[in-house]
Amino acid sequence: MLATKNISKTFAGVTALNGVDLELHPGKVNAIIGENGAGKSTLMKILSGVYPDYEGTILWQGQPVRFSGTRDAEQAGIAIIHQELNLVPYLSIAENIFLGRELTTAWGMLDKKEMRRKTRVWLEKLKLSADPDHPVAALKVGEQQLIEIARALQADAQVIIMDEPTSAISEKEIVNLFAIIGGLRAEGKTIVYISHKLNELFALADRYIVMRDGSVIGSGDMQHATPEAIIQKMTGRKIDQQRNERTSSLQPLLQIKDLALRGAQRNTPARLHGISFQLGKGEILGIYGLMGSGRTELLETIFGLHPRRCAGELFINNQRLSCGSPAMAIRAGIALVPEDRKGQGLILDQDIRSNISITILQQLEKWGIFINRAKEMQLSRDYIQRLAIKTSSPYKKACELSGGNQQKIVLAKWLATRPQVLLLDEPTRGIDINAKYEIYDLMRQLAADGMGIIMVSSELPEILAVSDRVLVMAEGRLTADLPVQDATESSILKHAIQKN
Amino acid sequence: KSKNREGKKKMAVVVSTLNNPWFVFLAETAAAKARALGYEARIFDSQNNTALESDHFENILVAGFDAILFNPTDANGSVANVQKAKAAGVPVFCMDREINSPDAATSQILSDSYSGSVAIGKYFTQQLNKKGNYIEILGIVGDNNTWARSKGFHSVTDNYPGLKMVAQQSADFDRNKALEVMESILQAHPDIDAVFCGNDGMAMGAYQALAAAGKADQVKVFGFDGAEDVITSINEKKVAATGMQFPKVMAEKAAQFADEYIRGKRDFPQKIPVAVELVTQQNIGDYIAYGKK
Amino acid sequence: MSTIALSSKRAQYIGRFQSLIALVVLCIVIGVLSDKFFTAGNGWNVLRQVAVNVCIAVGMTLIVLTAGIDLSVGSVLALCGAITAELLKNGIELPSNNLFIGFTILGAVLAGLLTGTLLGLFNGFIITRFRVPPFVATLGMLTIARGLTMLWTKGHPVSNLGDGFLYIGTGWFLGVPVPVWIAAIVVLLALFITRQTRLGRYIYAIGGNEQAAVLSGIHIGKIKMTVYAIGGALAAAGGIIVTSRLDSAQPNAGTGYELDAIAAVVIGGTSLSGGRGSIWGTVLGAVIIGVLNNGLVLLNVSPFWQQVVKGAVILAAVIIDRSNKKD
Amino acid sequence: MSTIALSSKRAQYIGRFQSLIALVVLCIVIGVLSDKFFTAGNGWNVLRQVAVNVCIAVGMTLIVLTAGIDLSVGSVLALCGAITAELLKNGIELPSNNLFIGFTILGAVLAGLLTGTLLGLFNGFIITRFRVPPFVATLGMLTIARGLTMLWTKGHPVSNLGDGFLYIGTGWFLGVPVPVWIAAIVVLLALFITRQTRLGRYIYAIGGNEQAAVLSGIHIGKIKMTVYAIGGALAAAGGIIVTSRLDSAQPNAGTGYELDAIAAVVIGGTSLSGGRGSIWGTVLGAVIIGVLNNGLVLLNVSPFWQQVVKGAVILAAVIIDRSNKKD
Ligand SMILES: Nc1ncnc2c1ncn2[C@@H]1O[C@H](COP(=O)(O)OP(=O)(O)OP(=O)(O)O)[C@@H](O)[C@H]1O
Ligand SMILES: Nc1ncnc2c1ncn2[C@@H]1O[C@H](COP(=O)(O)OP(=O)(O)OP(=O)(O)O)[C@@H](O)[C@H]1O
Ligand SMILES: [Mg+2]
Ligand SMILES: [Mg+2]
Repeated sequence: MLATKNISKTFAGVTALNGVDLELHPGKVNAIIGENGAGKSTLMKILSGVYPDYEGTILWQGQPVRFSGTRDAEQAGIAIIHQELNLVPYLSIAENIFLGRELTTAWGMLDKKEMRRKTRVWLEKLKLSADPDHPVAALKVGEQQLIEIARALQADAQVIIMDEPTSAISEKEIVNLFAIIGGLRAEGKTIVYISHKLNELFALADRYIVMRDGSVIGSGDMQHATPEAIIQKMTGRKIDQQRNERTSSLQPLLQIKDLALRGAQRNTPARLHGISFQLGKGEILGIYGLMGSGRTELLETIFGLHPRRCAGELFINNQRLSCGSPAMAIRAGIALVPEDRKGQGLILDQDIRSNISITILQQLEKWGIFINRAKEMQLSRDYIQRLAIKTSSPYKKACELSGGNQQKIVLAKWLATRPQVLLLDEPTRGIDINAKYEIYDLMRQLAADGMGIIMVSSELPEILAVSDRVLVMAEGRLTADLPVQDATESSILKHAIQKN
Repeated sequence: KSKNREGKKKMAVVVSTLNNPWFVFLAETAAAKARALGYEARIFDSQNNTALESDHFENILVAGFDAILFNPTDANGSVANVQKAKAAGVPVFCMDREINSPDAATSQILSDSYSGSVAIGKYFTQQLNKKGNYIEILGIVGDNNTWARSKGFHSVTDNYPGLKMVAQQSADFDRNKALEVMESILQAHPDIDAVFCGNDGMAMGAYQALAAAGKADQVKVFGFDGAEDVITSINEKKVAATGMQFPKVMAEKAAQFADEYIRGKRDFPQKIPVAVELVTQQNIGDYIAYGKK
Repeated sequence: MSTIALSSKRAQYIGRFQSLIALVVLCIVIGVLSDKFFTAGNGWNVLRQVAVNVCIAVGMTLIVLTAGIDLSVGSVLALCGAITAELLKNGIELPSNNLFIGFTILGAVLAGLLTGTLLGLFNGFIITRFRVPPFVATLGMLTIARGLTMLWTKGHPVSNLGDGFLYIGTGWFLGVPVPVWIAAIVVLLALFITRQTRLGRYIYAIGGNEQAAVLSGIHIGKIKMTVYAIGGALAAAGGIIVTSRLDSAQPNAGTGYELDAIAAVVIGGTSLSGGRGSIWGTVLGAVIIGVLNNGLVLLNVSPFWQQVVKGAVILAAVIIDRSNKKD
Repeated sequence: MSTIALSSKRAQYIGRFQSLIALVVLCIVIGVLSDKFFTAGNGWNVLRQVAVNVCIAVGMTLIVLTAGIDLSVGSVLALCGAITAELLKNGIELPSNNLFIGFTILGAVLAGLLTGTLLGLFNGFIITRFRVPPFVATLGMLTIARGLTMLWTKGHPVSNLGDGFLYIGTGWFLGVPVPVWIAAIVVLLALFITRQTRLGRYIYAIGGNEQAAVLSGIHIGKIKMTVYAIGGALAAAGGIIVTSRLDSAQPNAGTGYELDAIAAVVIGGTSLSGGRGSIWGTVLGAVIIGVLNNGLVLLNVSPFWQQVVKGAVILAAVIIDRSNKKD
């Protein structure tokens, strides 16, 4: 029903797509797989009318069509959940869900009551307990992702495109999202599902379509496919995922005693309660928890981002450290790779070079006056090469790179500070398998060289694959501290969901 | 130094501001007269900004004008500019406002704001027969005309203990501001007898506030300039009096002097004061806007 | 550090609440210092004086909500006032084919409003079509419109416009000054637009996250043009009121009004980066400024001190307002 | 709508290139129409006249790069000029313990610059400490500083400051007017800061993505304070030049200069939302405005038309500049 013939698209010199032929099977879940930068999102944006200018043709129910805008596509019956969140922070949940297609009364006024009602229904379905009048800014990344999903479903389209809908949400939500998708399929809707999480695809998809370097290089039925085969298709080589076997020397590097964090506003509840744990040299500590369990804020607090709200003690190499400011934390040898790479990690319209050097400009100064350009160039070249960042030159702007490479830049800028303790918040969110493994390997190397790493993740397989020890958080408390050998998905989940 | 090449010679009219009709009239009359005398004439608006004024002078000297009819923004600030012109051999004739330099300008045809407002002060005192509460509305606080007029006025009124200034506020020579300021003052002082305003625009604004408050006939309004609206209002017995300056006279005289200078005459009186005449409801018959009948 | 804000409703609420406090405090202080302040007469007086700024500031609010700004309101006000006055007084003469068109009050007023709308549309066009930052586009218009006013009036005021016309600025209707009626109607319409209509919703959306708005199929261009057009029209309305109050169109009217309007908007708690704010806040902001001007005169504060005090109070008001929007 | 722009280097390059074209075109047009334009005398004129705006606009650029703005430059200029002049002329007298402090030229100038820096710091403090939007904070300062100027000068200009002092504004050094030297030095320093130093990087970083900057351990507060302080100091420098040129400090000097400065910044291709732009662009922007003013005079454009033309040219320049930064 929806197909593309020989679609091509370039951005200011970058070829994103060349000659894509794609055929979506109606009433099925079509998975699209491919490395970062393969062109998945671009293709979807074309299908949903975001990019009206492209070469090639879209066939919709056999007819060639050309969408001049998202509204066209929606009217034709194609809805999309974008990879990046696209909500209006200060508008309420209901207002966001109906943005651009508000319901109006006979008088042409907004029918707020009806919109609220419908919103409640959606929140029900998505098992999200929030007030429709609540502004989305007050929701967490994951919850916002659910609102995006509601938006798309509410359009009641024939084809629903989901570009990495689960990148920000955790098990619980994923489960009921899958249920919803199952329902849609039963209604005969066509789903396009993009994700870097293979296990999801096998659980969900009927067909797979593999993209590489801007073109489709294969497709087929999911049940005849194996992960290895698909990975090989998309990366062009074999990758063997081995489970972590290292054991780390346990001389303590970072110790945390009774860390607590008050709410952001006077009247909001505390976010962290009496958290104590320690991290050894060369140890990789995985922290798991459901959305809103406080993992991000735990890392933010350690990194000194909430000086006025936090209490408790923090020792690094047995020296007390007051979590006063990021600058202090950095000096003490702590680095934080934040959750939201675009919003907190990168300066999108500056080049790779200055994004990497920003954390250590002081070291790059000549006579403490001006920056030694040569040194700076050298630095960025080193990291581009060491982390295998795909770019034509260090002068390329951060915003022109695909997710995976952007994440590597954020890593680079923090590794440049030569930290003893590396805090990673969702380090592989939205990153392709290939890049993921590169990052895992990197983490192992770093650990082997004696760095202590704390990794927050919402992906159990990932946690189990790389960590030496697993901490579990629920509602701002530590609920478990397991050596990885005794940790299983079920045991971890049990601690994550447990109430206390 | 004068450029005969283009045949027609050129006079520059540099005016302190065009944001106020009185100066527009001054500038346009000067330009008109110059043209009548067969010159190319050109108006420069200093926008009350002495720095911009000196930019104008520099540009004028480069552009090779033969004379400058000048209405300075500031008695002291403008001296430097005039000296520049003198150095370049371009004669400067000041109109209306003075510059504090004995010899920089070739001649200064000045409207004597101070003694003008002294005259108003006298008439004012007499009208209120030496006692009553009055209000003063100042022009732009940073402008030297504002103070020339205020000082002249007070030099008289302050000698009469019976005359009490209950409020002194600024309305930036702006009619609307004057209206609003007056409206507010009337709340605080409903029982005043007169208002003295730094120019006619403000006088009109003040009058309108009084009229709206139904106090038009109890409170006497005094202005300064002799602008059209006020002249008509004096005719209609709305405004008590104003100080008539003679922009026409000054502008035309300046242009004429410049012409004579270019024709070779050199000895001009350094200062020609053009008296500011008191226009009242009695002698209004002899006057029209900006001048005598 | 987390990018979470207060619920927009609450933020607005608090914003309003805060400026309300600021206003009350201000009134009490002035009231204590001058017994003339709390009198009906003075009350109407303040409201009448505030009316013009309210009209302009309401338009400005809509514009600022889309993360834009309009610096040209002051000169647009002057130009439209002048056009209305001139048409009313002398109509249009085409000596060529000796044609003369006279204007009724209504006709002249409509002509003025139309001019304002067109100038606003022009702003919007430059901004959307050429992606010129609003600040610059309207800065250009600020100069142009002022120049046009000078050309149109030849620098001389246009006065004596007839009693009928004066009613707009000086008349009373049901015991309330006409300008206050006008301002009130403008405010009510704006409240309706921002709260009850698609347009309003889209205005907030564009200011909150333009990209999201685009992806939701909203025609950014159209909305922005509309908003700037409204802004222009309201500036024109202000111009007509001023002209009528003075029975005269002053070529230099409205100089610096843009700053008063923006001050009102910001004191009212509307964010200059768009997406957050309320008409109510702006109205309060405008009243605060009006009360301040009135108070400074009632207390006969010396002109030298007035500006200092005014600036300080504005800062104070905004600081109070921000102080517990902490993150 | 995709947020991709040209690579910053290229963007800056093109930005500069574009305004350069605008400038060249402008010069050619004027040159063709007036034989007076391309003369050494006139060249120095334009540069001398541009010098002040360049000083102010350079400071403004640094501020705008951090996504800020400073509306107070005009009145800060006036206040600092007045203070320098007054100290130079009358020094400080403390009648109480009949103490008198005289000031050398250098002393007075430094006092002026210091005042500017402090006022700038105050702006920065209000903005960072109370999270008041720069537009408002500096709007408050605009009024306050003007008021202080009036208080300090009692509304009267301070004149006759002695020949030594005049050298700053009117003197020549190695065949180049002193103000031009000053502006040149300011520009070079600013170029060095923005391109070669950490401060410069941080300025761009803060404007580009404040959250990321915070996370990278940058002290946003410090940097912003610094930038506003620099802005204030440069405004003061401008004030001293103006005062010296006129041999008189005018209480209402500098009114509206903020708009000229911002116009220069934006014409120069610096984005008001911060993070993108260059000192060079600003210099070109300032020169464009200067040439325009100069040209309009040489070409006998009537003062009323001048404003219209000026506005139109500014729009045109910016439109040219944007036109091929299209996405
Ligand atoms: N707005 C843009 N401007 C310039 N280049 C772009 C833009 N968007 C995408 N690209 C480039 O086009 C290519 C495809 O990008 P796209 O986002 O479609 O990849 P993707 O498959 O979605 O990657 P990911 O799995 O990380 O989402 C990449 O090389 C990317 O750098
Ligand atoms: N109740 C809340 N209201 C508003 N913001 C919140 C709330 N809880 C968390 N956040 C913010 O959401 C972000 C992530 O949520 P949090 O750190 O609480 O849990 P998390 O385990 O990190 O969840 P996630 O998997 O989304 O990162 C953080 O920036 C945090 O400040
Ligand atoms: Mg993608
Ligand atoms: Mg998190």
